[in-house]
Amino acid sequence: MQSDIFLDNAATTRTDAAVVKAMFPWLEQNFGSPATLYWLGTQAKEAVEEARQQLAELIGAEAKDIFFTSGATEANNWAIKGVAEALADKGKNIITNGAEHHSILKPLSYLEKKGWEVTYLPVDSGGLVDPDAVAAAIRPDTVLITTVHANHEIGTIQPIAEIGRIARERKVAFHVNAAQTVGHIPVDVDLLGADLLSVSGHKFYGPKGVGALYVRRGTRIMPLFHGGSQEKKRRAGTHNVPGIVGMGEAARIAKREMNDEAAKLTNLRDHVFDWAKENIDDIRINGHRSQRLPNNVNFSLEGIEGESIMLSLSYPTVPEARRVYISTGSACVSGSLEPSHILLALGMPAELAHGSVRITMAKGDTQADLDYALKAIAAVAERLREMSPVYKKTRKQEMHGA
Amino acid sequence: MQSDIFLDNAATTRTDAAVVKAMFPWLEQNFGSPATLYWLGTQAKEAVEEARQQLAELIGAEAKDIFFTSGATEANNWAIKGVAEALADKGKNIITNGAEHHSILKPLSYLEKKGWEVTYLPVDSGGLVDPDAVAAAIRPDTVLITTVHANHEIGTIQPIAEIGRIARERKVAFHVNAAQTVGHIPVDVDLLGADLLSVSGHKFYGPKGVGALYVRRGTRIMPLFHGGSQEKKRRAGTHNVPGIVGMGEAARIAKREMNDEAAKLTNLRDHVFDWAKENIDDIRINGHRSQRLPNNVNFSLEGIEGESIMLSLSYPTVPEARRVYISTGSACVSGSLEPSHILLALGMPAELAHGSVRITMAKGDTQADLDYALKAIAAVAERLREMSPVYKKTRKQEMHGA
Amino acid sequence: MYSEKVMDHFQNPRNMGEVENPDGVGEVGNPQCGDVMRITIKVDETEDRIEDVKFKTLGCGAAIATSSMVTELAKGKRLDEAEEISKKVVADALGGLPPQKMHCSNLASDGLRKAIEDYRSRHGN
Amino acid sequence: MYSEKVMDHFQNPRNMGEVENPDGVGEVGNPQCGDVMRITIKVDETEDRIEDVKFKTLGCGAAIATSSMVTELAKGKRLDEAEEISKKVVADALGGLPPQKMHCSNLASDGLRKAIEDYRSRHGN
Ligand SMILES: Cc1ncc(COP(=O)(O)O)c(C=O)c1O
Ligand SMILES: Cc1ncc(COP(=O)(O)O)c(C=O)c1O
Repeated sequence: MQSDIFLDNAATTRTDAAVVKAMFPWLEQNFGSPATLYWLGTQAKEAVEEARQQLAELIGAEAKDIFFTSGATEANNWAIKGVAEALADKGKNIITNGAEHHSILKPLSYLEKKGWEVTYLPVDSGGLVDPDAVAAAIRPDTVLITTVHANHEIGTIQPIAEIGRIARERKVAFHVNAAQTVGHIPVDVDLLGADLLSVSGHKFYGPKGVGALYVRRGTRIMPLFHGGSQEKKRRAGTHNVPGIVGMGEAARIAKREMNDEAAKLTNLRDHVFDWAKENIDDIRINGHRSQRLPNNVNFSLEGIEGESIMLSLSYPTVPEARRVYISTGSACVSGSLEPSHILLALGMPAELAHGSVRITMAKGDTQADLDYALKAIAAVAERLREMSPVYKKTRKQEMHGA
Repeated sequence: MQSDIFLDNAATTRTDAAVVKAMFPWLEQNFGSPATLYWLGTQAKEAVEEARQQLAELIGAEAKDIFFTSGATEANNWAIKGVAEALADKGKNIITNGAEHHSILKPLSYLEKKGWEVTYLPVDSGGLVDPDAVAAAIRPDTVLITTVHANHEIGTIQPIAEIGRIARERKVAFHVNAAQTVGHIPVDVDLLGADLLSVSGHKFYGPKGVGALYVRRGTRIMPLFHGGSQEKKRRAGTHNVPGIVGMGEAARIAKREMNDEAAKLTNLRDHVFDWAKENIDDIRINGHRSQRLPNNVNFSLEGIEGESIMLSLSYPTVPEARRVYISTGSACVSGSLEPSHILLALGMPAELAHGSVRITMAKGDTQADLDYALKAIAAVAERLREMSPVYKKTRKQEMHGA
Repeated sequence: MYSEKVMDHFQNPRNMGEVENPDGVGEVGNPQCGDVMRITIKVDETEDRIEDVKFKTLGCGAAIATSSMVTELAKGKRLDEAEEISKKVVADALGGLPPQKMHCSNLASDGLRKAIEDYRSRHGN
Repeated sequence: MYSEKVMDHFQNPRNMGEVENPDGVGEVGNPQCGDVMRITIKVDETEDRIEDVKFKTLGCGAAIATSSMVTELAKGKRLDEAEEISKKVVADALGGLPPQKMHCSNLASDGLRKAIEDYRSRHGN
């Protein structure tokens, strides 16, 4: 049997073999807590500090400004609630947009219930936030702007540096959710003008359950975890040493491999779009053509629902077929009755959002893998369209977005 | 060279080899996210649900009431802030005691700054909370009682079931921080009367960076992590699959081995106390004699400071000596200028708290290991007392506490 | 997430397609919600029995599997019997459905009833 | 946490003990804070030089190491030179100290100065 083709790397990535190897000694053998002062503890502390340095080098930060968390969800919750609370006396307005990840939007709606006012800027049909709109939205009581670096669904890369400049000029704290970009495309906290930046280990071949929040020196923020004096008393809790070491190793590898990976995947991505447009009827490309993550492909197939595409690909009926894993913005997988709020924020009709297919590639993927997956998708589309009571072949093609 | 003797298992434990083995497949091979519906994801989901079941069986809970977290610090912060917020309209009083872990006390002082009132009950010289005092402290606006199951410093086991009964009767939510007990002594959420109970994976031979909060059905609590719909929307964030699976395996092993471990360590503990009293001058036993964790030994040595004991043991000057790792309540290791607030809460003078030695054993420890460690401690004590300008030998012995 | 039976009916749907010259047609759902089902039936008038039944479905795995199952359950049944096929009957026959799928994607029995209604309205009873 | 030099002085403290019939004694710190240092000196009166110096210390690793280092630095120095041995001089000689240890456990130079003061007060200068 041939191996599976995993094309859902925006959800999570395979932990790199080198990362697993780096983690291993810190589980059973060197299991000390960095908070302890004896030899076993200082070993662990050194390992954690080395990982901090490795991550710092990947994002152009100073190591002392990096605080380890359990993932980007924690980092985002901490950034938003922590800054909101620390600056509550200055004002209660926060600026974001409607196409953010739930780990941004849900903490914000929590704050709304507690009296904060959130400004949700629109995005254009390609998913871009307009920096001028950000500038225009800033009010005297605005204390935080939060913008994703690249969208997890459609891969659109936001004009972060421009927004960062505006934030700096207007003296508003700026948070960037870089869960999808760190380790994949260049991230430099200074060039981006980020005061806070969220990182997720498992999105760049590191382990699950670990992440980080970069907090620029001088940024006021309240802790989310109160307790022991770990992380300079800003994030309590015994360090997840193997996880942190793993993420550090992933950062080290990414710094070395990232640019080649991005170049290769950009080619592969464009090949996938070309093939799909050529060979699949009634397809719409979603997201931005160029301001886009190298590994992200997203299109909608008319007359089909995404979960059935995903399931057909992942449970193929032909015995020797390779399993193909993709994702979709269909309501059936969103955990709610609504399709992806990101796709709807682009102005896409719900039926197209239900029929969206997201392919997010990993560094090891080859064109042969992608070609196999594309043919499988085309075949599944044909089969499901035969089954569809609403699909009428028109052979039209559209680019949804810029 | 002979192996180290690690006697700081209240800080963290060695990840069991079987746990590491159980985690391994979920790093590189089966790296899917349980939130995804394709085959790789459903595999991960099944593994997470099995772990939930394993933990549930260890603590007498229903699996559906268990929510995975990044550790006990998160669980404690979540329990305290989450219940306080959810019940803010009912009242703003919370009852605790002065000998709690920082991950309880610090979230509480954070709430105090925001208008909550916290009642800190005293503990007796053995570290026990008086259930009658809890009953007497309950006010109409009391919404939460939080009590540690066993203290991490002196091992005192609180009369949780009695406090739980009172809380149930008076309809006040009851949170138990069981970070030190789960997997070591019997914990049953129903017998304890706990509405919420915190668990830490790395305290019972599981991995660091994973824990859980038990939330009894019907208990009102606000999430700490808002975002994706993981954990029934109560705790967002991609699951730490290897960590969770590892903690599940640790729970499974603990259920099998715990009782034998406890019996063996209780004997060893009493042997250590006996030997120390017999062979070391001017020693005071700290904590409760019987209501005590099987693996916990704590005593104070007059005229010495704990960090220098700890360092001497962990960096022995004799080349072939085994490193011995212990902990101390001295200010020098607390990360502040104060000695352990737990020891002070017992009414102990600061100088004795500075000279405290905590030995916390693990299941694999043998009497030979402990005897070695004890002799090393006695030798270090003698050497440091020679160096001490205040120590005057009196050969007195005292039991501090009940 | 799905039972083996659901996956079987999803992967190998029974009675997919459209009955030629159907005696009754029932369409339920709405593309904006992601689910549309179209049930077509052929009725043996003398026996008041469903001679043939087919489905076409746009929707998730559960939508397709329930559609397939409904046609299997309905085929050969008398119309009054077929009308008794409820969501629960379909879900049980599939070995259960995830809770969130019980209501949103389990519309096929409604589609069947609509097809029977359509048949009756056309045949004046 | 501690430099190698600190660990060396902690593990192998120099000049531990009490000078017999000391010419000056300086005690600083307080057991409640966890640190007490007692410096005893023997002074060569003709040269105004520290002939011998010893310490006894209750305290953490840094307290012991700084005590040991102070005695090394002081031995043989003229009293006015010895008085110049500041906390910073001691910490630097040890290859640095963790920030939180700089103030709380680095009292040995104060102890030395106190011992010199004591000597001077006894000898009327
Ligand atoms: C853009 C974005 N932000 C945040 C997250 C949450 O990250 P984590 O899984 O580390 O909590 C994700 C992934 O789930 C993401 O894609
Ligand atoms: C009693 C107690 N509560 C909470 C914690 C915190 O646990 P964790 O390290 O999992 O955050 C610890 C250990 O540090 C503890 O001993």
